[in-house]
Amino acid sequence: MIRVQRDDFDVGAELERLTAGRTDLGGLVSFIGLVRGTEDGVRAMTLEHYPGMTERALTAIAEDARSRWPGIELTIIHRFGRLERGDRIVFVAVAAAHRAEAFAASEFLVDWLKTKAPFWKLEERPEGSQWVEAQHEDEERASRW
Amino acid sequence: MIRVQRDDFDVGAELERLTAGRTDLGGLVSFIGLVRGTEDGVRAMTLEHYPGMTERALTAIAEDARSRWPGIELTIIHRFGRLERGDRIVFVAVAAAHRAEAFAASEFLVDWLKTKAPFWKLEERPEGSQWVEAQHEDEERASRW
Amino acid sequence: MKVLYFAGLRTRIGRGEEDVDPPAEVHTVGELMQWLRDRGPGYAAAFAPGALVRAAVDQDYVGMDHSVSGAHEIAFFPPVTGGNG
Amino acid sequence: MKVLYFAGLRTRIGRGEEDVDPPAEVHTVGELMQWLRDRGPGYAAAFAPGALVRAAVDQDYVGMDHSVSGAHEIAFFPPVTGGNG
Repeated sequence: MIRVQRDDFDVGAELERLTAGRTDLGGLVSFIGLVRGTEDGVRAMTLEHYPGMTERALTAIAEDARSRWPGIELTIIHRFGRLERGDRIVFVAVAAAHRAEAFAASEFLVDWLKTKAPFWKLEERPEGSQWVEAQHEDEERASRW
Repeated sequence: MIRVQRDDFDVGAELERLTAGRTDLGGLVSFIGLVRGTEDGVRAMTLEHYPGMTERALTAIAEDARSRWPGIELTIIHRFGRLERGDRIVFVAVAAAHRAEAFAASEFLVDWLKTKAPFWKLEERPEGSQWVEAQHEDEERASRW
Repeated sequence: MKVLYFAGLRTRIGRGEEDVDPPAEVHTVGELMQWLRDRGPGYAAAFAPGALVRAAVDQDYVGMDHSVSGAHEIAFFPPVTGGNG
Repeated sequence: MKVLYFAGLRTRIGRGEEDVDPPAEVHTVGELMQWLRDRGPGYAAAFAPGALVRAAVDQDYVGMDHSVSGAHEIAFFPPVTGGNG
């Protein structure tokens, strides 16, 4: 399941939903990305996205993951709008028969989200708002796949 | 936090607890191991453990993880007793400043649990109860670290 | 032709969306970007040489040599910074 | 000397724990295992040559050549099968 939304989500409920009705799943890996407080005083940010393209891109990558690791169940939730320090930004969960697949598929999805999902962060800094620049390291991690 | 217990646990609450009071954590990875139904009719199992040694061994590996990835927060919960298909067996969660550490540390802990935590599975099969034999593949995964 | 701008490009240009009617010699995304650059100082800053600009045509990522012919919407934006951790 | 058995070893031997008093020439975990093997058919099956047996002395994993001298509790068990997935 793919969701792009302003609201927060219930992690426990999402994990329950992911495995509901399946008894062949032995491993469930989830990733939650949080707004991290930094030393230079960022306390909040606003996430802008490209409505329509976001859902389209997330659906495509979910299908890619399902073809690489057949039989997995997955959920991706990405929030947009204003978020404060400690808030959840993104949730990726993968359930698979075995843990190795669940770990690999969830890392794949998280790396991919960082480099390909059309979201942009505007940080609120003491000196004013500032757009975050992409990290070269993230491109490198995504190129592993 | 390390817990060895008969009862189930609340995943959402455990994840909240892990990051409470910290604002420098950007990534939170969790693993849940479930009792997997198999084609040969296993519907339940009993997990035996070595009380005392289990807690001691889990505490030692938690300290090892904290020294390899300084600054992480982690939770390990391992259940024992009778568990049915679909039940949660084990929970590992790691929160870190960056996602790469959170993924690496949680995989390390899960691999280690499979090969070093003193638990043994007795499966209930149509033809009677049977102790599960260790998988060579798990030893290989753990030897990566 | 509908053009969308996101994040820092939107901020610099001062709008998120507009309809444009480029001349016939604008065939590719890169040519469209060069043509937009002359529309004002905000555009010039957004599309300055060396600026990291990515593009999508009809919601698919494309390279700068991709055709704009028949496109419904063309988007320009910086490298993405979603996810977290 | 307290000896503990877990999982398949406990099932074969028929008990999870006992106090034993091995002779003075039993110095190592491996020698203790060989001595236990002669206590009955259940022990012989549990400690059969080729059986995968692991040991812990005072709750630390040890090899078969580890000393049993001064040990509080010695445990024997098959390779572990915890976790899941």
